[in-house]
Amino acid sequence: MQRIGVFVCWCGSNIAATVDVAKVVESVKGEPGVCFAQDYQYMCSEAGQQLIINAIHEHKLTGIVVCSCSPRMHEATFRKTAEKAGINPYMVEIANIREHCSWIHKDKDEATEKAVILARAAIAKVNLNAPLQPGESAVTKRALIIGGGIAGIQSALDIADAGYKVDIVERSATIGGKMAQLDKTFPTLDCAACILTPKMVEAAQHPNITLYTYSEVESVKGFVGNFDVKIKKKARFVDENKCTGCAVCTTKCPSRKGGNEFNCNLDNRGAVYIPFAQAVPNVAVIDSTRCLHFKTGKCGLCEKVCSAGAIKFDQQDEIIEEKYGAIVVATGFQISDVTKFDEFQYTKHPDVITSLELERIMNAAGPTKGTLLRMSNKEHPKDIVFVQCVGSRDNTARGKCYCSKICCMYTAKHAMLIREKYPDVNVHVFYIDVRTPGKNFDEFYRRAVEQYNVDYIKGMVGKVYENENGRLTVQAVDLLADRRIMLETDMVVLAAAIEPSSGVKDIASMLTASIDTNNFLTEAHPKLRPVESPTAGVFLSGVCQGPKDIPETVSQAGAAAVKVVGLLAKDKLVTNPCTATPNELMCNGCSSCERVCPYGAIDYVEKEVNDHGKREVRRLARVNSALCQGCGACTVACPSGAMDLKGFSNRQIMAEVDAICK
Amino acid sequence: MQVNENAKEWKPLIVAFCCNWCSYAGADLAGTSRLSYPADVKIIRVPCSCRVNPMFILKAFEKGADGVIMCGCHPGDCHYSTGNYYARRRMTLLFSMLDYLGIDRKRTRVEWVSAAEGQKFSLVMNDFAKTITELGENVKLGDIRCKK
Amino acid sequence: MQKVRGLVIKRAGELLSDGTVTRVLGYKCGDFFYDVTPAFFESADQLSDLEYGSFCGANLSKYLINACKDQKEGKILVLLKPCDTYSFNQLLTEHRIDRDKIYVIGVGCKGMLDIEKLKAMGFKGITKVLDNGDELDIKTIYGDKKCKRADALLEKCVCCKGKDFKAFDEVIDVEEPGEKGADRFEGVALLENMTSEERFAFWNNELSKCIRCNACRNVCPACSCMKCVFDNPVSGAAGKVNSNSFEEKMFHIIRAFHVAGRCTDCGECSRVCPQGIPLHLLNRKFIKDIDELYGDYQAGEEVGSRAPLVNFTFDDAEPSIVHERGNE
Amino acid sequence: MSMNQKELSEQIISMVGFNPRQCMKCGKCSATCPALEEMDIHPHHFASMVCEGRINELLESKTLFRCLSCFACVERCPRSVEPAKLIEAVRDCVIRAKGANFLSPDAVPGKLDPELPQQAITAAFRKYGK
Amino acid sequence: MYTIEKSKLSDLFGAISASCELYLPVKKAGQNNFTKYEAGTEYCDELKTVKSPKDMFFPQSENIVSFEKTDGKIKVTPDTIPTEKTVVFGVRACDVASFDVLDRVFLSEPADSFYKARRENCTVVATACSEPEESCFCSVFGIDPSEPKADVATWFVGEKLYWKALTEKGEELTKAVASVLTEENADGTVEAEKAKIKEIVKNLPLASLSLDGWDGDATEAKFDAPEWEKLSASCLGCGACTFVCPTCQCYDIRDYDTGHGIQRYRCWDSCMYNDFTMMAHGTPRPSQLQRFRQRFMHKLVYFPANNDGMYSCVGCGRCVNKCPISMNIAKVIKAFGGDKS
Repeated sequence: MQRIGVFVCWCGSNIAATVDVAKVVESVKGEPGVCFAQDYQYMCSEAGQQLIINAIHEHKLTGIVVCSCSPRMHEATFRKTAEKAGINPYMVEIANIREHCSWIHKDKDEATEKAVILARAAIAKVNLNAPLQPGESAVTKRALIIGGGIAGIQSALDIADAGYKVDIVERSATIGGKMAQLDKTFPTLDCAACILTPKMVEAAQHPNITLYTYSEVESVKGFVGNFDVKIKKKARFVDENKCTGCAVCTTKCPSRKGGNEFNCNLDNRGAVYIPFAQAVPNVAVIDSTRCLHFKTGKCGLCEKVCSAGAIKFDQQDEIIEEKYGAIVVATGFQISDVTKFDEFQYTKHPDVITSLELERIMNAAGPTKGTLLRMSNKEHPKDIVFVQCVGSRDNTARGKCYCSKICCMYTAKHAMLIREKYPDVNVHVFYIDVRTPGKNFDEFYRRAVEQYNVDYIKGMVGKVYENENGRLTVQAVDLLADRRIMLETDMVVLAAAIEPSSGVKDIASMLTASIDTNNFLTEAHPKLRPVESPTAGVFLSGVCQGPKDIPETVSQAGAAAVKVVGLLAKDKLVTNPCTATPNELMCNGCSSCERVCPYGAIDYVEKEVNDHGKREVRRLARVNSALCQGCGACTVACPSGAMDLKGFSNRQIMAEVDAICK
Repeated sequence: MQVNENAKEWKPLIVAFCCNWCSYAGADLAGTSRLSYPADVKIIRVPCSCRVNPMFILKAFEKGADGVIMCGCHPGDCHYSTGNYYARRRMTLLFSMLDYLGIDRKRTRVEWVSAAEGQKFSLVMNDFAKTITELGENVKLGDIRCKK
Repeated sequence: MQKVRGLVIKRAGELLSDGTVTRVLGYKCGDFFYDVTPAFFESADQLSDLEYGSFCGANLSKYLINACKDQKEGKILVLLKPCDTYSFNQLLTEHRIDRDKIYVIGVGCKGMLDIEKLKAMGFKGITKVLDNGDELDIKTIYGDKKCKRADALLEKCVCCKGKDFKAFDEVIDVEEPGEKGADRFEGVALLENMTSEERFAFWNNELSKCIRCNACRNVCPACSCMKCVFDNPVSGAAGKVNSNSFEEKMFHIIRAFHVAGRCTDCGECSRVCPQGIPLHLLNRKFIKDIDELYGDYQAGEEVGSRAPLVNFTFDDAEPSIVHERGNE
Repeated sequence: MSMNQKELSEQIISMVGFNPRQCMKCGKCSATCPALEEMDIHPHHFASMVCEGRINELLESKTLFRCLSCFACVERCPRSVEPAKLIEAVRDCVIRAKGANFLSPDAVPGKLDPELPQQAITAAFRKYGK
Repeated sequence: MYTIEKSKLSDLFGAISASCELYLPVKKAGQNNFTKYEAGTEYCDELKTVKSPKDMFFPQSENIVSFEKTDGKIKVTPDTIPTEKTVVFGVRACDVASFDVLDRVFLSEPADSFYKARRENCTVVATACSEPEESCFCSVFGIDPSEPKADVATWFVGEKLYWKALTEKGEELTKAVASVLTEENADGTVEAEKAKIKEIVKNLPLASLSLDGWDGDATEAKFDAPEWEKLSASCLGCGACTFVCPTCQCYDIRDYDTGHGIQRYRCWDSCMYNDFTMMAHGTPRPSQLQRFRQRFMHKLVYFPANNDGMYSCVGCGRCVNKCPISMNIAKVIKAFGGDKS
């Protein structure tokens, strides 16, 4: 039997004006378990709290009911008070007689009667409260980064520098991601490779960082602090330790028909290849879908020319199992499909390209060695048209309803770079809005207009077609002049929308992290917890969470790293004590609870139970209290009522119902 | 039914299950905004609408409640991301079954009330209390022993 | 039926002898033709007691829960009718039985007979029923009678779910995939079309007969809980008796709710109710609602399917739909 | 906006079945339009003018009868605004005001250009009063 | 001997219910059960009711005491002893015999005051079984369905009901309803009916059951018999048999929180349930085999041991009809070799 103290707060006149607090005190004195009741002007004040502490000591109270404002306001306060007095903080219940009573009812008798009922319900609940102890779980001091782009690299470096082990899993053969494909970066126009490659090398050489390139996350089990991850290291057919990156094999490979992904398929690569010169690791990889050896069993030229003997045709996929304390998702983005926009002739005309393709054309290591050429005839263009918002801000099935955020700025960059290098080329930009919020961003855009004479035309392009001169005609409207524009040009560059990388759905479901309708990962709170996913221990870095440019990505990567470091720095994690717990003797092992758990907190074990002397092995639900957030979905899904929720148990809620219905 | 020694006029007893994150906060906001609703409504706090067991609702009726309302976050806004979707199915089927047994369907209701919808909370409770008052005492569901 | 019985005994005997199985779960003859009791047979010579006839309506799948748990060696052979295989699959889905320990013989079914229906037709002191296909010869203490077979079918057989086996290791006497039975939701729709008051009167009349013997619960393959909430003193719902008109409703509503989405509509609850309460009308109501609101779903159709109550879609119907449809 | 204009505006919005405020004024409809040069009010103006209630101007616009109903704008609008439908709705307002004096089959010249799409002929019946 | 036309039964029931509460078999929602008579209620002449008439004296659930806490003090209010005069009509011979079994339990000291009051206030009108059924085996327990031994015995023959008071209470009731009865010397008709019934009973399929070996001293011989395992293997552990049984008399006492206090009530229990006789340490019969055995050992061994050899089964055959898996006392007796045929 509990010894319950009831403390009725006046809240000045907030409660006392409509609720007869003295009467509430009197009415609850006869309730079961109540051995002390008192009212006071401000329970939450120092003096009020002291009053509670004194009463706990004096009357040896085991349970506390505070009739006051909403528990959302002061539950934490009174729990601390109880703790100070030496009783378990979860032995406190609040009867909300302010927001739910005194503030909404005018009739004093009515409000008083209701306050008494609410107090009774809280008393009935406290009678069944049990002391709850937050659980503890150990933390594996190792982080996993999924994705080896700039976001992943930056997070990894920051975590590694703080002294923790980090593994990066990257599905392509090199780290670097999209940034490695870029030529220059806005608004400073510094070379992307110059700033990225040192970071790639740093990541590769960092003693705390392990790279798993050409690898994918196979499965994730476990929970915050204790993830069990299986990583599939795909067979490269090249011994990483032996390959020197000399690239002889790549030049000798006779199978050269397939496109080179790094150059957006604008040129071809061999079946054995190194993605690009500065690739990290600088190791070749054999594309078994194209390799003649795999297709016909013959060839093997690479094997012959490799002086290091690194070619291993019999290499197998390898599964690596590792434990992690935290996971950062940095899966980045890809260019959305522009083939659906047939009005721009992207699929039909080689001179209609995407901005990323232009990046490669402009890059010294690109398909044209950095010379701006038309892909159709390898001639210098005289006019270039940029089309903004291709697929962005588009709420139809063809596009994405969001703004891709980076296109305005990189188009200004492209325009400027072209005008700088080829002053004879006319550059036209068709835009809807030019969005330049960011340090030195608008200045950058204005420079393109004012100093580089880039022709910005407000208005979306209607269509593009090849004209009789073998050039392209762009049909549009100048909205400001309200007149038709028919513009002859040599190249059209589409600012295609960006979208989360393919495969992010699988990653999200493995992590039980949620994604929005556009497949961007959802943050735990859009403002206050922007780098955390709702799943504890999973953090977000870079464009996988939403469109952003490089500096933003790097800062988010750093923020995610800090969160990870903050987590890994703990020796133990304290968990929410109000978790679900199954009664082993009642559990059927039917899996209903597992299916409704949003956190994957429930699994099953075969365990011997002693059911009133009958020993048998049963399949039993097991709740991981570190993962359980206490929603209670499982408690209702459970047909036998074996699953119950601490702090909101079936009996407690039924007791409240009983008390209210008295 | 509420026992009243002086046998004043009959007043309905309404039990409201509110999820901690949205609807309970919505009720708090109704309070801070001084938006009144009948004192017949008594709120029970649950972590999520998915914590509401049909048994609680039946128990409330057995013990004399005249109406039971469950409030949760709007679909899509659940603090636990999916709780209210399960609650929605459970309650739909339960209410349909009660109706099938010839028990007034109007005595049960589900409303989605966000933490920002103090106004809505108050309107919903006023409306529900009015409906229940019009329906009168719950004779079909009450427990005989409670009527003593 | 004698032919089928012979085939079953022969095959079960073979499987016992060659060690494929060590036990056979079947039916045993009683004093009368209709009082067959589920029973285990452990050797070929015990099989002479095995009965397989027109009154083997009982669904044997639930017995497998305990049978899988005992420490005996070898597999259990179980005889399942097409409709029983749904329950069998549902039990597998819920990890209540172990497929590796079970050998299923699916036995073709023409529909099983209901002794209560024969009695309700006014036949007293029935001592034997001969099944002649379309017609039944009924021997009673007070003379011989006849009736149509179709009129004496169990409710579940009137609304037969079909002759397909959803699980089996082998089958005996497979029926042609004939037409499905009558619309099983007819009874539910009839009630739905009544007024609220009529429905209330109907259920009051029916449920007030309930004696809380728990036969419906204990026979139900979906009610396989280690400890039922109604037996558990701490659940807040425990009760041994209908002390009032609400408790029987509470019992039946909660029971139907607990099996909602898991009930295979095997009809055992109604078959065994000593007071003849049409409990299947509660379960079928849930099935009908689920089909209408969340898309067709048949529990036990496939192993591992996700029951509708542990599932959702973002655009599920709102609970207010209950207020919007149906009669007042 | 006068009462009549507002009513007309609401009527048009209800006829087209979408919210023209979705228009983000990108001009793609006009950019796409093959008959733009023939028009006095360009397609991209329609959404905002309907929203603003400038219906009288639209009712008198030549555009209504220059639009080919080719639906290129509908196909390509990134905001699901369907400008051709807006134009059609305004046109319907004009025609309704005129009464039922549509083009009769007799008025169709005996020899039609075989290249003329069937859709255009049917559209002509709807569009051109006597 | 008195008679009344079958067509005028309602006059008889009206006359009885004028002075007391009358219970009789009535068909409701397809099932025959003892129900309180109200004007217009129709008597159902089917042989067996689903529930036995033991409800009359030992209801499935009854309040016995209530507690209320006021001003910190607990007020105890025992429920009042029932005083209504009742008549139960249409009780079959087996059920009449079951009252003797129940009397042994509830009327031996200390007597159960509720049971005693109801029993004393009730006049039992029995009816002979003109058409016994295949599941009946009352004769095995020495019960004669042609001649029920109640306060009043009745016979339905042809279009008439024959009425004969056998006790003082029966005489009293007869006097009270004399206005609707006709005095008639019909011994011949009734004797012929009795003979007819006796002939049928002799040839019933279960008439050959033998109770040899079942008595108060059989515990040792029967308790560990291997038969129990086979017999109980299919038992579902429901309470259907016990709740339809006229002689099962086990009950549970429970408290219910009404919100204003505690209502203590007594309700039927079933030895088939796993919480039967649950104690602080657990249940003494953890397996279904043990619980199953308990029921039959109680009826055929333990009860006779404590009650001068009286079996607590009357052969009504309800369990034969109602067991979901068709296991019953007849099968148990037979499994132990108890068949004379």
